[in-house]
Amino acid sequence: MQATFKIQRYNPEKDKKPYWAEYTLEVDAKDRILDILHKIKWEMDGSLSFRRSCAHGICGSDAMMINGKNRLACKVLMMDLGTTTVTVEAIRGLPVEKDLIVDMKPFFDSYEAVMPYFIGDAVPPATEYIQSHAEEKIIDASTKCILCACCTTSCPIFWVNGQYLGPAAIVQAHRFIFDSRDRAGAQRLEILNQTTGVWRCRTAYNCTEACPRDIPITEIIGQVKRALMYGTA
Amino acid sequence: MAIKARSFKDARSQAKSNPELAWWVFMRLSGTALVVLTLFHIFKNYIFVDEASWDYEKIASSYADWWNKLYLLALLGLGLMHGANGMRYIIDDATAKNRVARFWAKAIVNTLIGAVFVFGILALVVKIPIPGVDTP
Amino acid sequence: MRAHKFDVIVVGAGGSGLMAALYATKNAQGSVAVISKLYPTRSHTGAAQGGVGAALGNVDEDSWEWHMFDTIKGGDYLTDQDAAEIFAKDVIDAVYELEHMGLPFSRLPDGKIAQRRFGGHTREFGKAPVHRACYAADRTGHMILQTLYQNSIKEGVNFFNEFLVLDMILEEDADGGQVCKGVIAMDIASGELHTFHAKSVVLATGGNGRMFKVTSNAHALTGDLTAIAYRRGIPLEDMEFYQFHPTGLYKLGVLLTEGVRGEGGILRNGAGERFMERYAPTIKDLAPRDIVSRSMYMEIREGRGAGPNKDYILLDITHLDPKIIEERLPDIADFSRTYLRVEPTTEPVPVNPTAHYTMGGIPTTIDGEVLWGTQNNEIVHGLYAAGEVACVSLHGANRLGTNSLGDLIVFGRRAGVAAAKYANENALLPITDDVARRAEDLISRTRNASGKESVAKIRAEMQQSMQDNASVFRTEETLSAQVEILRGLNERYTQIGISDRSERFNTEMIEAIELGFLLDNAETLVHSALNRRESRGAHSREDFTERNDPDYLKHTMIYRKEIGHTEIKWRDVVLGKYEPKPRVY
Amino acid sequence: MYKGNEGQWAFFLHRLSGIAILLYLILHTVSISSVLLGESAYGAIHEIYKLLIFRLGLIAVAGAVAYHSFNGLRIVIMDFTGWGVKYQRQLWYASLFFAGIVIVAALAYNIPRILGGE
Repeated sequence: MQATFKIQRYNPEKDKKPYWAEYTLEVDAKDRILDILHKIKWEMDGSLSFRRSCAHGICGSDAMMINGKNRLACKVLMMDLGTTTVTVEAIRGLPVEKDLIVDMKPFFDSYEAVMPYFIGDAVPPATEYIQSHAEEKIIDASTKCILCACCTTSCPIFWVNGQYLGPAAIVQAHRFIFDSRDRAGAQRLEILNQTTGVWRCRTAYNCTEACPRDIPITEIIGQVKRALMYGTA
Repeated sequence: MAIKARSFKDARSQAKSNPELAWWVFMRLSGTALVVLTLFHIFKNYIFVDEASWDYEKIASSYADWWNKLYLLALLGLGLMHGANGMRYIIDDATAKNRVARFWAKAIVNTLIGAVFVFGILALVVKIPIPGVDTP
Repeated sequence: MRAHKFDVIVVGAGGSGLMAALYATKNAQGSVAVISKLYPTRSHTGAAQGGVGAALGNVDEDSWEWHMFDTIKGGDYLTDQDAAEIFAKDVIDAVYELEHMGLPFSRLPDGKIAQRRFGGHTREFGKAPVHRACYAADRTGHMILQTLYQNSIKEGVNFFNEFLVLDMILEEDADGGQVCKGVIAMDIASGELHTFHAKSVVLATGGNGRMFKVTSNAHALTGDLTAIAYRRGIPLEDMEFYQFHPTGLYKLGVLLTEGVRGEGGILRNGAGERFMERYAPTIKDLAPRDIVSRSMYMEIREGRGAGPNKDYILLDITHLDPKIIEERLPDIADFSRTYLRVEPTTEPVPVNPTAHYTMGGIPTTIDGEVLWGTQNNEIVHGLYAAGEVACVSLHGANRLGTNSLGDLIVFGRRAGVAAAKYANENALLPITDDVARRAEDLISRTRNASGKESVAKIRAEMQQSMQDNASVFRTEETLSAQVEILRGLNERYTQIGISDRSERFNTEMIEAIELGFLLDNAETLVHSALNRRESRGAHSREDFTERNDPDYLKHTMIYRKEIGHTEIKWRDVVLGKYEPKPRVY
Repeated sequence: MYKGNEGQWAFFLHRLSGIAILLYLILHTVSISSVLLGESAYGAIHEIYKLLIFRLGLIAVAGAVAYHSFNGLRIVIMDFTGWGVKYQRQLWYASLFFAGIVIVAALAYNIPRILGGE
């Protein structure tokens, strides 16, 4: 079948502002959007720029806004969209560097701000820490995060207020706060107990719906909020 | 006061005086109270009663009732505080990149709300003469 | 042009690169930096699924000696036994260390790290499959990558993300040896070249699977540093041994972990038969990958494939408890649903072998020191390699499942420690002003390329022809044909044209440069394979179907003479307590 | 426009209605409290309540208050309990339903008043 791709293009070296470029090409219903972007790049316009690597939804490189929603281009097939007109834009809230490539630095800065690393006992056990199935399950979802930024850049608060740490950073903090082996949960909670932290969340659920790893992000942010409210973690 | 800590050190030094959690809880508690207070107020004074009928005399009479005074005081106080904090969230979001704009926006909004609050309290505290009862 | 000076430079930010960087940071007196083509969390270690094998003995009785034996036998006795011994012992501690770094392993009911069965891992030297693979659901690699990156942040490792390495600063030293003084890289965001001047360099850039059409490898895996080393006169070892993972999603090649079979999944042909019973009667579906992949192709060739064209095999997990699938194999189930619209709990999943892992690479000693000759004392001073880019040689002619992740943490750590020690003991050597000349030429030549040939077309032809002529089954005829095809493609590569002349994020130019790297990798594979007239491990010659120990129990060391022309030397295999025997399962 | 689902619109509407309510609250407090200034001042200000546009606007304000109230309860449920999040969609439709009832009541009482020219 034939499809029309409208892609937002922008190269600051020569364009004053972003513009829409249109490409019409033959596609298959089972094509990934990434496959089609590659086809455009390889056969129609080599200058089209986007990030990609693993092409099966595990590296988190190719987050973009496809038909108005944040997704990984490699995890959406043509047939998922139910239309042959496809718009592709860069994810929102981060500065566009070129075409679909955005500056990820602010995103990773927020990630680093939540102490996203394990702090265990001063003297670890001789073999492994013991952890029960129940304890393991609490952080199961948040450990799935691939830092693709689909969630953070779908958040209406983040669009206007880049100081909000954003859902991805909170998910990463959750992964440690609720890890039975970790000892620095209280410090992380303090970081999230700020105006730039969980209290900026307005439960719009865009993050949960955008997550390509099906992490219940709003629920996870809610758990952090309740940990702060009720003083438990 | 908005905290903009981007590192644990910043957070530590600023989080102690952070009223954010308190405001968060306040919004939910006051919100729940306001649901009852406002909806009752609207039904009693607007939907079931013609808004246009609220002339001076009727207002003055209703202000003579102490229970009503208390009710309106709670509605006014909670409503304005709830609204003022809501506006703070909105201003913080809208002016994340501009500290000057944030300062002025907050100054203007808070002054306005403060003035309205004072005016509203005065109307509740000062005795309003009821025509035909207090005045001939 | 910008210049940086560090004590230790690590190229690549996957499992081995981050492990090396962490240990270099802990041990070096000076500064350490990591240069990566991608953001570290995008590295392909993150796509590894099934587990990391270590003889913890949490489920079954186990011993590091059994693990060592399995590794050597799995490698068809081309494995260096000193490396295998260090590996099997050290990987146990390395797994505990990862757990202490916070890695969220799946657990047993008693709270210990869970372990599952995996191909080729056995108890008592081949008697029965053993639970050895420590796993975090089916995202073990993802968790290793995340955990190592998290710890890199904790330790304050310096990162240069999205920098494409184009060349090494490699010089001859006074006594005829070689010395590495750093690398030249391009900042992808700005197009600017940077010189990274260092006392020691660790290469950890992973594999080259993109030379094949159907691969589990990321688009980024274009064998950059193997090609650069090869161009600069460093030999590549055992490049003919390329592993095809049995279970890639039909047509797409997306990996479905061997852990699926470890949890009880069964391979069936078009008639529904469990055909592995015929090929490996003892351990059946859990035979090593080379054997399973070959068996699958045999079934298809003999007309017993599944599907309308009888061109795939079925991976059946419909008999497993759906709860186990959701808990232990959630991503696998998701891939099957997303890409094939197959519900794995109720229907078998169409799979085919997919190009997965190169056993070969840059030859190193057990401390990661890179060799320029065939002897252990012929090392490039200050240059180290670890992970898939390197060839220790731990994996020999065929890698066992889970040993790649073990390799990363064990030999990544050893390379990091050795590189730091070298940096502590040696001064920063001077470099000349023209060190970036080669890289500058490469960039300007590629950016301004205005020929008629298309990069995408050449790449597609290379991938298709490599798949046809040099994948699971090989003959003199197909390999010789492929040598000529590659020469032709290399010729056309000099005539490419690109349209994007911009500086920033010029991904079109990067893809063109990467194609050059891939062509070189393909050349080493095909020439090495043509030269090895026997079948061993993943290298299966239909014209020489037997293993030939008297002539070929040795490592290939391939050197480039000029494009399309190579010289092959040999390197001895380190033998030891496990004598080469026929490999039956 | 980002094609978010119920949650996004719930949030946008909540914010919008919040601003509208605060503005009206300020106006309402000032107008009512003008009783302080005496009967004629109050009467003059109160004239605007008789304008058609104002009377229609009041219905909208009542609707905004009702939406903000019920969606606010939805937020409270979501934030204070673990289960609210799972039913956020249903809760939103419920809050729209209850807000709808208030709007219908406001319309039912006010349209006859407006048409009757009271």
